[in-house]
Amino acid sequence: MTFYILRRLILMMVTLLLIITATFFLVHSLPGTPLKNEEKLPPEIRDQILHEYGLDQPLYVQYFRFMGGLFKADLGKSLMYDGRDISQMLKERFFASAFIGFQGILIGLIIGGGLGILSALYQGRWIDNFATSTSVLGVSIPSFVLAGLLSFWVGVKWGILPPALWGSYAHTIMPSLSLSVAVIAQFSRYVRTELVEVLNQDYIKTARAKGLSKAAVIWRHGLRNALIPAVTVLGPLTVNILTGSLVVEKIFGVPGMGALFVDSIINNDYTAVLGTTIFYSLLIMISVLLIDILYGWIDPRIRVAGRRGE
Amino acid sequence: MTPLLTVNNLHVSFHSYQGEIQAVRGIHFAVKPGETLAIVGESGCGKSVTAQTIMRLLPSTAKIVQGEIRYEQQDLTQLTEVKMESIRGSQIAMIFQDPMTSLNPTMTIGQQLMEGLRKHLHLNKRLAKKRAEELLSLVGISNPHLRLKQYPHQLSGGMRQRVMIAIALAGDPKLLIADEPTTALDVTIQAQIMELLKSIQEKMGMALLLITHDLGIVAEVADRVMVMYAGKIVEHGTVDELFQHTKHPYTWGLLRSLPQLKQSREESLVAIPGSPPDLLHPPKACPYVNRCLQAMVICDQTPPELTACSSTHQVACWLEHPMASKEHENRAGGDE
Amino acid sequence: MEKESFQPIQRNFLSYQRLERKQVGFWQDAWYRFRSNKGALLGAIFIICIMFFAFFGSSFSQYDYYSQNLLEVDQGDSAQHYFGTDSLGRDLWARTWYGAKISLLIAFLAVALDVLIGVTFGGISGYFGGRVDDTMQRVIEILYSIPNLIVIILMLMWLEPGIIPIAVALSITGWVPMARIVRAQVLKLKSQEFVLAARSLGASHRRIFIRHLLPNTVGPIIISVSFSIPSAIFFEAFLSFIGLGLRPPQASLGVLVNEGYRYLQLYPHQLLWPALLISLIMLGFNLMGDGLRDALDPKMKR
Amino acid sequence: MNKKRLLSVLAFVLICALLLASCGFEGNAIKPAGGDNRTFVLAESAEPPNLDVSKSTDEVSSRILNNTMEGLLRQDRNGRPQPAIAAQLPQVSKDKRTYTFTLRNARWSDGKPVRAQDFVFSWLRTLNAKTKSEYAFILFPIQNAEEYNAGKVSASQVGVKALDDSHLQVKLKFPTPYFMELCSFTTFMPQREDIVNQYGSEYALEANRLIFNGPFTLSNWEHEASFTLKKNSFYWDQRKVRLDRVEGKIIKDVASTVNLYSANRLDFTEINPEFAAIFEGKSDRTVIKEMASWYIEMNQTKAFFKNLNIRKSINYGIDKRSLTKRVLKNDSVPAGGLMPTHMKGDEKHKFRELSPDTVLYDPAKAKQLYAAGLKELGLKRQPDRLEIVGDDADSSKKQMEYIKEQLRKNLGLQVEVTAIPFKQRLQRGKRQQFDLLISGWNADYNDPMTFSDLFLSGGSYNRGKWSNPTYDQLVRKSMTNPNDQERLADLMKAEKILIQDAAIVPLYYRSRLGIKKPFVKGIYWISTGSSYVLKETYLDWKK
Repeated sequence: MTFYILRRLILMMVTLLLIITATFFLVHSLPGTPLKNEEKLPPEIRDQILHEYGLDQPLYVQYFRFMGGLFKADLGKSLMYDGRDISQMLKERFFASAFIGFQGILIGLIIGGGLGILSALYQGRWIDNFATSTSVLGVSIPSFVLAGLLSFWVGVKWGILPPALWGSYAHTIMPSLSLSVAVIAQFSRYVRTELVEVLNQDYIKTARAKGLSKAAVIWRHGLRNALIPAVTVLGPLTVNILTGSLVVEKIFGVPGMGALFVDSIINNDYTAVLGTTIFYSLLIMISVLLIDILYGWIDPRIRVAGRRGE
Repeated sequence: MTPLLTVNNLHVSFHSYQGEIQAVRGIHFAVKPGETLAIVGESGCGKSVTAQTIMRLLPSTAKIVQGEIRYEQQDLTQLTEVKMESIRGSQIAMIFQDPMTSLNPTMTIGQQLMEGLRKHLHLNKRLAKKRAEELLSLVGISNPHLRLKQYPHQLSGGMRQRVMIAIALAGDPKLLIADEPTTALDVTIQAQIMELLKSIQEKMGMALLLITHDLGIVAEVADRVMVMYAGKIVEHGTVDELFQHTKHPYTWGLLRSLPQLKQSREESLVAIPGSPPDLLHPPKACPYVNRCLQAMVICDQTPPELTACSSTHQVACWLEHPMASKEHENRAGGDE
Repeated sequence: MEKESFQPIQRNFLSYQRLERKQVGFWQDAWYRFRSNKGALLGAIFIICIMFFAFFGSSFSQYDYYSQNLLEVDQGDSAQHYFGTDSLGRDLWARTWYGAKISLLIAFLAVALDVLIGVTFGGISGYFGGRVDDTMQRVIEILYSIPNLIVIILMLMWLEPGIIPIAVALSITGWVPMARIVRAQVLKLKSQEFVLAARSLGASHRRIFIRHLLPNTVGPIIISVSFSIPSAIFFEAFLSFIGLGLRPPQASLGVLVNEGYRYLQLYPHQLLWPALLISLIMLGFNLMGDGLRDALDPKMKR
Repeated sequence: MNKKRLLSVLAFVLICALLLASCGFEGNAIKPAGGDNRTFVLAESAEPPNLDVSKSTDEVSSRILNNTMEGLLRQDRNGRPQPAIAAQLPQVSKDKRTYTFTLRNARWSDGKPVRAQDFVFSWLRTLNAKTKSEYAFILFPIQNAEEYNAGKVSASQVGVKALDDSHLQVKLKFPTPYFMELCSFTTFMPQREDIVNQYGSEYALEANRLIFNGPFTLSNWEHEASFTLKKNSFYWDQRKVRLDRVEGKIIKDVASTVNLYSANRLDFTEINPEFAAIFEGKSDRTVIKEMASWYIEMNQTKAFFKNLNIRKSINYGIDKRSLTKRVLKNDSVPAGGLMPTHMKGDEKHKFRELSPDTVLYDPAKAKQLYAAGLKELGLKRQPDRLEIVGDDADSSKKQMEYIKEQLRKNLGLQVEVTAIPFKQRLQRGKRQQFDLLISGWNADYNDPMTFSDLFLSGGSYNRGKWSNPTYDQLVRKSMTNPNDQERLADLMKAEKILIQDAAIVPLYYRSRLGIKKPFVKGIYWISTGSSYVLKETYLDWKK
């Protein structure tokens, strides 16, 4: 197991290095400079400022300098928000994104899991149809349309929740809800398929033959086995939440990572783009790794096999 | 002796996108306490469905169209789910074909064994554990204490089937249904498992309903045999009657396809040509007519009734009709 | 009862061989299954209708997607303009169907690229196995952990706007799942008898791959495609929302939704039609995908 | 399975939701977002990158600085510079090259006096190349400023000097008629040396790493979320300040901003024209006049656009009135020239009043000119794949779509629309990678020169590479001409040449739209339109 994790960590490092390198050269090849007043700056002064930033040096020099900083855990300073520490910015922004994202996933998992279980248990009945339709509709409505409608409908027409902005817990509900819809849709489909498959397994019959009640069978034998593989969708779901958050954060004015990323690309803020990319990649890789470890931990088949392989 | 279980005129159908599949089409039989009844037939003949119907473990696409299953004065087809749960495991238990998939991969052997014990015997955890160890010893598993903590995938196939038997025995049932208990196992293990079943049956005095397609096992273990074909019983009798005085051409065909030790090299195994009828549109007449070498005109017109040849032997075949030619009786000797 | 009834039936030996049950081939069976799945059928009908209108819808109206009439802006539905007009007085019927066409084109193109790269990559990786597979798997693992959104946005900043750049950007990471599926399938198949037989008969790698392996991976590929198309459409819409993508007045459904979203409070119909259409396309493909999976994936057979 | 029915029900629900969403907002009685008349809540669409006087270039930080800081002079409601930290307007020497300011007894928000040295420090800091200021060039009219910035002379040689704590003397390179306008610009505001040194690289990055001398102080700054201004009790003119608090909410999506406004959670915000129709005819609607000119540059390094008739035909072939009225819908003014309507002319008149422009649009003439142009060029038809390049903002895309359609309809000229991100557009312009380029220029100060010098031959903003010696001569002369009268006449003449020679196709003088609650009074914008002034703003709301 330790060997496995070590191997994965090494691969992660290699991956990260490749991502950073690719992103570095990609952002530096974007047209224009990171200067904010680029339109009005006379060319001589522009060149002089670029020189002060060290942006006039050959790319490979800049690359090695950046990598050097990285080894000292220094992501550098933002060019767009000049002087601000990228790591500091990421720290500040991450909280908001993580909060609505985590809450969104949680809502999605609970509702989606519930719907999936219900529709698997009542296959072909109205609740199944309802859940299936909801999930299909859920994946069919673009999140920005949904977020927009929520903001207008719940925020303005009903006036229950603030239509946008950040500050109190109430502000987090609608962004999380908007994000959760896709999770609900995907997770309920997944749980349904998985649970239907598990419920068709022989060991479910064995359990039933023991005289256990339906509820006990589903709870002890069905759900457990259905939810173990469901852990694997958490990875893609996290990625999805990231994608969704870009738009949702913009619509609800959440001071999160998504906004930072889009802005930094548009403004050619090389260090910020690299910082967010590294952060996103790490986030995804670590969550995938954690999920794999978690999966191995909760599934005895893999757990024991892993031990044997040691 | 009053029968433990009586099945009367049982019809079971499945729904599929193509229509209704009539898997079991009116069968009658009875199981007496302590005896071993074997049901044999090709796959798809309805024998497993019959077993599952008795346990009321049919998939949701299946339904009991008519008939009754009487167990100790109760009609199992009419019982509520809760009542049925108290019968499963404690009165009637079942073991399944594939020990590889019949055990929950994410629970330890102990957990799975103790579930039944706690449900039916209302044992506390400590007692349940003790009993579980006893059961494992009973089915011939050494080191039961250690095994309880293991997961199914850490055991061999034979071991798993032993565990399955132990699980089935947990509630001290009066009837054990074994659905092809040895099919998925190695030949050497098969014999061990059958021996185990037999010895436990004697020890605990329970009835055994053995479902198999292996006539060899039947000959060794069963008291009586029932041959099913296309959802119907075609022949029913004691082991001796069936093996020595085979009446139905299908039973005969099954026997001929069985390899025998005394068989000489020149004699090849004879498979029954053709395949069973489509139960979506079951034939009105004898279902075996298209594969039967002795088929007569009437066989394709009117279904044969199950008629008694002796007090224990019944067969559903027009050849038994007095008007049929008796040539075929010679072949029972097997030296055609 | 008559004596004749008990005469043996006269028949030749061949009739014994007659198979009682009608034998259905894999594809025929799949088609049965698919046809009996009402949701899937509904999905397919949606898609066919939408594709029909996307490619021929403009001929039902005298307007084209680009002509502006500033005297007829922001109109509601009428006999002239079935879906009304937009803020530049362009006919929304024409624009919506044109948008659907562009969205579908982008999705088809992106998915075609996915399939092309995915099948080649996954096929080679699975077929040759060993070192080759190991190396190629690492590549896939690496690509898998790159946040695709970042790559796509960066690529689009880098490329010119247009249909092909979007499709290319979408398929840069999009082919990875396809490669995984194909590889798994090929791995499973290559050890099966018919492949071993072909190989022992001296068939070339290419022949084995194209004639024996590929046809058997078609099922999973089709399923995957039916889910990739809506996600490509979705992604394109998403990109339009952040303002990246096409060359106006070219419009995809995403562009139209984005435009309509701004007029939501006053002219909801400008959002309604493209949003509805996008939802219907997704719905159609998802329903059809579910149906195809049930029909083609033997694991799901019940 | 009744999946079908269910789906149709759900689709119906979706439609209903959309339809219902369209209804108006009855039921929300208007009231201040802050709850009372003491707090003003507004929205900004971006996070200010920093609030460093030397480095600030964007509008949001300029707005915060304009309300928390004060320079020597401050623009009044009519755009005229009025004494602020300076006790009165400066004394100007005969040669119009030396300005002497007398400072009033003003204080910083920590109670320390605002001294002439604070201005000297601030300006020199901006000019220091190490500061990397992107607006240093605005100080270049000062003697030796440009040289110091380029590292050619030392700081002491720059023409700004504190005579004592309350007297500041500025020497200019040339007579600069708009120097007083500049003095209200954010880059000309003072900074405190001790504060700058105390925080070093962290200076101006957080609310508590700054010091203020304006009507408000920045009391709180949640990055990407909000900022709060509080009344500055040390402000010299604090009797006029009527608001206790100003809350700025940072939110990027305009639709959400409008939602917040409708839900009484904002008192003021800017909006995009798409949302203007919602407030059509309502008192909420506010027009913010920018001093900005938008035009099309034509790539005259290509033979096709080198031809005068072709260039003219494009001008005649685009209906600018429809563009502003029906496409932009933001009260922008259709343009016939370069100088925006409220650009200063002489002391009494606007530039446009003295030299009115004519908005050209004549499809018939356009066709004629176009045909003539083709003939002169010996072409049967237009070159293939002509590109019109512009920003990828929604309104910019729409503009380009409109222009494309106009050219197709009126000239039969086919162009492709290339909407690209701002930075990319700049690069394309710089490298002449376009045929038609939508460009705009926002005035830095209220003087025609801010526009005129754009089109000098070889100038870096002259992306179409138009060149006219007479124009060059007129503009260059005006740069140093102390004779205001003659200078203005020259610049007017230059503008005429620019249009006659079809250097550009003028489109419009831009305005922006805002919405503000009817009870918001006394708010005004500085002449370039980039910032509001909240000094005298008050809320007049009664239950």
